[in-house]
Amino acid sequence: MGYDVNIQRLELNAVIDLQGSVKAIKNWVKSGLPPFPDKPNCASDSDGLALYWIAPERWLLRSKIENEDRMLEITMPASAPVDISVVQVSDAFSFFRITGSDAGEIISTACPLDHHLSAFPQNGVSYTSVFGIKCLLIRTENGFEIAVESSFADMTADYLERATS
Amino acid sequence: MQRNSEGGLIDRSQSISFQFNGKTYQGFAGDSLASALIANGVFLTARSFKYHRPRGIVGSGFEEPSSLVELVGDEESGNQPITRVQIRHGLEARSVNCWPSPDFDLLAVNQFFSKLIPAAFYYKTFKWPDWRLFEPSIRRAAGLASAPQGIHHRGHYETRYAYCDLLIVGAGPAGLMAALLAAHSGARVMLADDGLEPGGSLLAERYQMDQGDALGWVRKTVAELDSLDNVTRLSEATVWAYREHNLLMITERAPATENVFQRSWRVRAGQVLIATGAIERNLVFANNDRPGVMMASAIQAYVNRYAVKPGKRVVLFANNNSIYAVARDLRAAGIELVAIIDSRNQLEALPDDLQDVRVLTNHVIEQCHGRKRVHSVTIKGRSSGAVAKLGCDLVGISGGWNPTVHLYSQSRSLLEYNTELATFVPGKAVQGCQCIGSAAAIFNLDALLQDTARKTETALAATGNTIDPAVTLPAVTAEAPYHIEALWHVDVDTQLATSCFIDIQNDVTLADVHLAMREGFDAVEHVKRYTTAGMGIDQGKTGNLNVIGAIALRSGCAPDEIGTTTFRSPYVPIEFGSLTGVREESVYLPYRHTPITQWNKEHGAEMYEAGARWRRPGYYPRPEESFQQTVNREALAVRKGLAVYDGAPLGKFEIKGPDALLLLEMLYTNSFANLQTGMGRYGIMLSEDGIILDDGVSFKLADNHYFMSTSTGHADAVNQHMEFFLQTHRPEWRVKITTVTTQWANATLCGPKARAMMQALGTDIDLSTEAFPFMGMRDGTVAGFKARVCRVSFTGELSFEINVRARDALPLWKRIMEIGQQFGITAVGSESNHVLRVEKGFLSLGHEADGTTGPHDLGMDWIVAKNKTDFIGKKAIEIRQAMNPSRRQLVGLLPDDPDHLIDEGAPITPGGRREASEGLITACVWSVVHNRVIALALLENGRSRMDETVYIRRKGDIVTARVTAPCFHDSDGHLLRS
Amino acid sequence: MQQYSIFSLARNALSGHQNWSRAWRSPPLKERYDVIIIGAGGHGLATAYYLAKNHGITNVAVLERGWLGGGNIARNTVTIRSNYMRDESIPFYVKSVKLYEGLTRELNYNLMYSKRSMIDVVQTYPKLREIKRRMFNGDLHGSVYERINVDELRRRIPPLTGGGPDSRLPIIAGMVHPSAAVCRHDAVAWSYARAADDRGVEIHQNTEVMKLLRDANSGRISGVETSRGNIYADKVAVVVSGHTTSITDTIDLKLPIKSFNLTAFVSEPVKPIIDVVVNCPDIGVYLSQSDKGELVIGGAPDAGQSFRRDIKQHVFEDSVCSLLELFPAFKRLKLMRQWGGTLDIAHDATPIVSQTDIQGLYVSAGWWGGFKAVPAGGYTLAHLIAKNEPHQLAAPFTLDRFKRLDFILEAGTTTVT
Amino acid sequence: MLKISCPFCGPRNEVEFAHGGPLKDRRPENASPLEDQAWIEYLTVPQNPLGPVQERWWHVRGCGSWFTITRDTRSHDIIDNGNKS
Repeated sequence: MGYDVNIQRLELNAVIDLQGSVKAIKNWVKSGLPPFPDKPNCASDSDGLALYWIAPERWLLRSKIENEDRMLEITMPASAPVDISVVQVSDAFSFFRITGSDAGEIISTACPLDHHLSAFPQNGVSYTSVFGIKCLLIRTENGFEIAVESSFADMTADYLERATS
Repeated sequence: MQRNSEGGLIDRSQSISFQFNGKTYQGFAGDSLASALIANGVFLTARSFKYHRPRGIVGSGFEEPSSLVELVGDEESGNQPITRVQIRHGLEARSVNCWPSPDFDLLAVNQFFSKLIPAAFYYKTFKWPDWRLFEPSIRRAAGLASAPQGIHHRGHYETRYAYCDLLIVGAGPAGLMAALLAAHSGARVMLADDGLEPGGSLLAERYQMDQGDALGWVRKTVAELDSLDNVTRLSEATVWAYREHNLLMITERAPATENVFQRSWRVRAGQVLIATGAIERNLVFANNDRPGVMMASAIQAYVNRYAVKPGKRVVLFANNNSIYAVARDLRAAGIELVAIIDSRNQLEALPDDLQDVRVLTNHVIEQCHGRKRVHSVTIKGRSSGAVAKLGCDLVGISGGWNPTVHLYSQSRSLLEYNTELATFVPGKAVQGCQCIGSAAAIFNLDALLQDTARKTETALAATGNTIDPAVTLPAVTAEAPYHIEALWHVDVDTQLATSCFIDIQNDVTLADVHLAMREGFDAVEHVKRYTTAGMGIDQGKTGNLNVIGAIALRSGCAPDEIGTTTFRSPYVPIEFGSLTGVREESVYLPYRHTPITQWNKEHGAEMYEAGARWRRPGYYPRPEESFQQTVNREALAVRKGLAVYDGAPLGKFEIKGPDALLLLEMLYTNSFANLQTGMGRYGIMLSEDGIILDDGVSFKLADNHYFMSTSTGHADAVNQHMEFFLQTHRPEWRVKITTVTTQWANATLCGPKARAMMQALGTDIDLSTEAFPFMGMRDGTVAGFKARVCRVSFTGELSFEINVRARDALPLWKRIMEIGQQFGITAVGSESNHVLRVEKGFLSLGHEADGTTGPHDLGMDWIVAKNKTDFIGKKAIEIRQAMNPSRRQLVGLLPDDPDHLIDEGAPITPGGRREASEGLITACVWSVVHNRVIALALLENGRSRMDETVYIRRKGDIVTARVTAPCFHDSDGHLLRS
Repeated sequence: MQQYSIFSLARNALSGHQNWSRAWRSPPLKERYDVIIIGAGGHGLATAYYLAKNHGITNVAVLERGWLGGGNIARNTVTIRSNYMRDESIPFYVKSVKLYEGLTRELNYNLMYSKRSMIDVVQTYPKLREIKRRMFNGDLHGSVYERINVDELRRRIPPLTGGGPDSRLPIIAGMVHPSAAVCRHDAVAWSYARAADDRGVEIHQNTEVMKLLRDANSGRISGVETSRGNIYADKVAVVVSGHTTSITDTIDLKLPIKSFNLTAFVSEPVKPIIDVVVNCPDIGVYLSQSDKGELVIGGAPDAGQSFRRDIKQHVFEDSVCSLLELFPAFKRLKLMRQWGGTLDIAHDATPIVSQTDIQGLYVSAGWWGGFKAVPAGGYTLAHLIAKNEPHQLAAPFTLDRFKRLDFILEAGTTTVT
Repeated sequence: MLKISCPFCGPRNEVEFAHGGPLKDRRPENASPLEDQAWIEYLTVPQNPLGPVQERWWHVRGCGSWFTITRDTRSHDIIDNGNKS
């Protein structure tokens, strides 16, 4: 039999790129942020917003597009002080959701990293590559999400189609 | 009838018909093509590579050196060992390398020339008049199977990554035992086996395990393994490469997943246990390649596993005692044992049930008789020298056992020669791997299981797991310890030596090896390359050690002094397709789209590869238009009216931090210190070698906060350049870089009517030259969209680059095309852009900046700040300037023939003579402002040669041109500032 | 030297080939020679041969760590061509091809030199522009290149069925380099060895050079320390392909080179299907079919320095993907063997044939695709050693260019914007 | 395909990384005063040992970190992933 998997190309998500020390960011964003994850490549969330720790001194704040204005209000990119960087990057990402009992099989064909629970925990989120291009891999309750630079979205969809045909 | 009425692992209820060399035969489910043919009494199955001698089936597995077939029809695939092909309904196979058939093969005449064509004969002849005269016929004769012609497979190939604590290679007794022990430790275990069904040697030999048939234990164990989540078991899966850092490659030939034709696994293993068994060696005597001469273990496999009899009367010939178990099974199957020829002096007591067999110790077979099928052998006493002839239709040979250490050796672990076992055995391991079972040269089942348990425990410990004491080892029947006395080849005269085959597949004889050594090719690699021994499809699995032995005997040293040849991947041939998975056709390379891509396609744009995997419009042809007409139309629209292009792919970065300006000053050759907020500046970046890396514009958003745009193709390179410098050379600098290339899309309006168009679109930005000067940047709204508008110009005309969030790009674009109609707006592509850049003398990466030029070469001294203490590449260009007085410099050219384009890349030579060039055409276009051809060129000391005539040489044809300044339009730049 | 011909074959057949003589002697090692050449690979052996033939210098020892012809000459993809880009390079390779063409006769050894031409499969316009530049520049120095259209390209390479108009990278043109050839690589080493030996040169296998020796006073080179003791000479040439710095490091001579692992692989042998060398510069793969029927396929070097001789899986997969994109029918063709070799690449990726700062010490290095350069490399190095001045064909390849930062960049010009 | 340990992400496959060449000294704050030949050597002469080499890698398809490891050029064995930048 073929793969039991369901692939969904998501609508635009709201994403903000945060860089700087935790201290400096907390100084600027007084409230509304989910707690900072305690481990690298892990996610935390609260109140519909997710915070991904994806690099040293670097986080992605993500939510549904409806929350974009709220995210901009609490992070205030335009006026952020010089020691932190706050950049709206919603349009730079395209998200795919991969669910079903064989979701892991598809990730194995696409991504070079070890996505076994012992290596990539339940709240795991990490940059890796999908079919050779940089992508963000996120574990969800019943599968995974991958996010690629939006210019690669058509190509990624094309690839996923072939991998699961 | 060769098939026994009972026994074996075949399913007699499922009869299968297949074709071999045009004839139809019947076999049973579970048969290999080899066993099915034997059952049908077909023994002449091949012709040899060089001499086209008749050949039969020699082995029973992937090591088969003799019979290769090609499959035709929808499973088209060549050079398959006949022993490795499973029969199925409609299978069509034919022997390779013989025509019309193995029985009557025209090239068999080669046998009569054999004296003329010893090893490497071709180096000595075919020289006159020219090799090309002989080559075609030689090539036709070589090459075995024909190449696949079409793409014949169902579904698609797949590749994947996998991880495990313990990878076990081979599901024979050792592999299964190890898997069972490891499985209950909770470790992530992978077990890969090459065979159709697990069991390995237990499928062919007869053992008792746990007071029952060994196969019972196999079934029980496999069932248990399959019930556990932490175990992945693959069958018909070859582990064919062992790479660095414990990465192993596995290819599954028949995955369970529908539509997946073959699947390759890249497995990163914590520890590896290699349980690949052992391969029986050939014995080297005259005519040892005749049909009917088979590996003893192969005959045993056919008898036990397939219940077929390869012959009626067998002579067994061995230098070791593994032959006696074979003898027992053959007799049990009803094959007459004519005699056992045992070359050893020392002989252990014969088992009781073989007391009545005629055993000749210290004897050898000197040669076989019979051409298309052996009918007798000449045996010889090694000390007595007495000869006798024995009639038989089958000869079973065993030259001893080689542990299958290919993967172990690929891991770079060491092999050492063991004199007692007369073979190379695993030595020191250099990666996390161990050999177990007969791969570790442990040939005794009981000892093998004990050893496996120990090694599995250490492997698990290394991955932080512990063995489950509950799992116990099965009790097995005792057997005599393995014993061998090396026999690399039978002593024969030089005449017989020419038919003693040491590499059956490549037709390499003992005489060939001796000839090579006689000529000074005495290193094992020399012998191998000179004679081609071991370079066939089987890569010498049955013969290589005999080659080494033969060299050792001749040069009077021990085999370990000769050393072994390198074991290279793949262990067995692997289909190329299985390595690429779904990476093919449209996704063979990544591709990138802008929000406008779909619109561009719908509007007939010719899409070009634009670098960094972007596809971008080259031009928008209209019906009845020539290429040049299209480009002219687009270029004119920019110069005289209004045009728009999709500038989304340009690289974009936000650079922010207290040290952001420091970074820019280091990256660019010119200074950004005095740049005002809301203004941008053009700059070029150099590599530290002083070569132009990229050009682009950076805008100041606020103090120490910049918006950088780069060329499309070099965006990634610039990103790497910046991050590298920051993180490795200036980690203390506080700068954060965010890539926003695809956050922003842009539509760039250019042409005299651009400002009017902006007004028409509606914007809250004051567009007056005073309020919004050239190189200015303003945030605001355009046509209702939040926008960041930049007044840069890649065309030399008034331009507004409207950057919007990617989500707004298409609506904005459509609005522009709609409103723009009143101005006759034209969408333009990269071709016309190129024309406009050349008219302006703007440098183009890949043309003027071709990876070899610095700023001075392009007459861009003006952009190299004199007052900056340092920037990346500064010292390099200073040194180059000082030490190489005559460099090529950018100039413009006006060809004397104004109507014909000159090829870009064409050289300029002194006086047009056929000698080293003094420059080249970097770009040549039809100028729409001058209605003539213009060109840019790099010319030696060009700037001092204005108005000179230069000669461009395109092979025979020479054209002349006049040197001018490298700018043909609006040289004072008031248009783009307007 | 024992003559090789169909007649000598026939004659020897009668005596069961018992009377063939050794291709080279193994003489005792002397303590002093006029010239020591480190490395019995293609370049080293060719240098020894031309020293003897062109300059009458025969008191020469070629020292080889392992077996002669065991370096990159034993593990390359046998392509011979002269279609380079720069005026500095083309004449050198034109000469090399010319020497190759006469070698089978000159050395009385069938190199199976097969002048079958090379065809570039061009898939992008920047690449086309680059190759046209090669074409025009090559013509200035006698290296021929011709453009053909896609139909003609497919006619000449029947299995080339990929790269169609709708493919990811459509083929836009072909470029033919008629003088390109392949030949039996091992035979090149063996024939040079045999001919050099015949002229009195000594080849010493299993003789590893541990370090270079300098005269304490003058500082000039004085010889080498080997696994078989010290050997002295006033002139020493380092000709060891990938391992140059391992030798020169022993006297702290700094060279602008890095060592990389370049790999290749062959398919199972099949009946003839491709009779030209096919080069796909846009996607980085090239192939030809050997006389045994194997497809010989090469790709790109690993990232990062390496002296290993095995292939990196992902580098290998890239080559295979490229191959199958243009030759989809080869999906079911099988990989039979893969291997690698160590090459050193100079800072500007152009070879080095040069004297060094140490008097009497010469290096021949930076050969990337050095097989095609074997005859001219040996020819010009021999000249340099004998005359202490560079042969004009190799004059651009001296180390001086780095002291002026005046690189010879063959690469580049592929930039897409 | 090496297994490279990124200081932030831990062990990953080589395909996620870009090679950044052998380690060089920190670039001087101002190169101009240096001897020309010294600078040329800095630019063109890399460490090229038959054995351990210190080299830089960029986790470009990962967290973006640049770091330094020590890899044996004979075996690919990674002796030290000290993760200095």
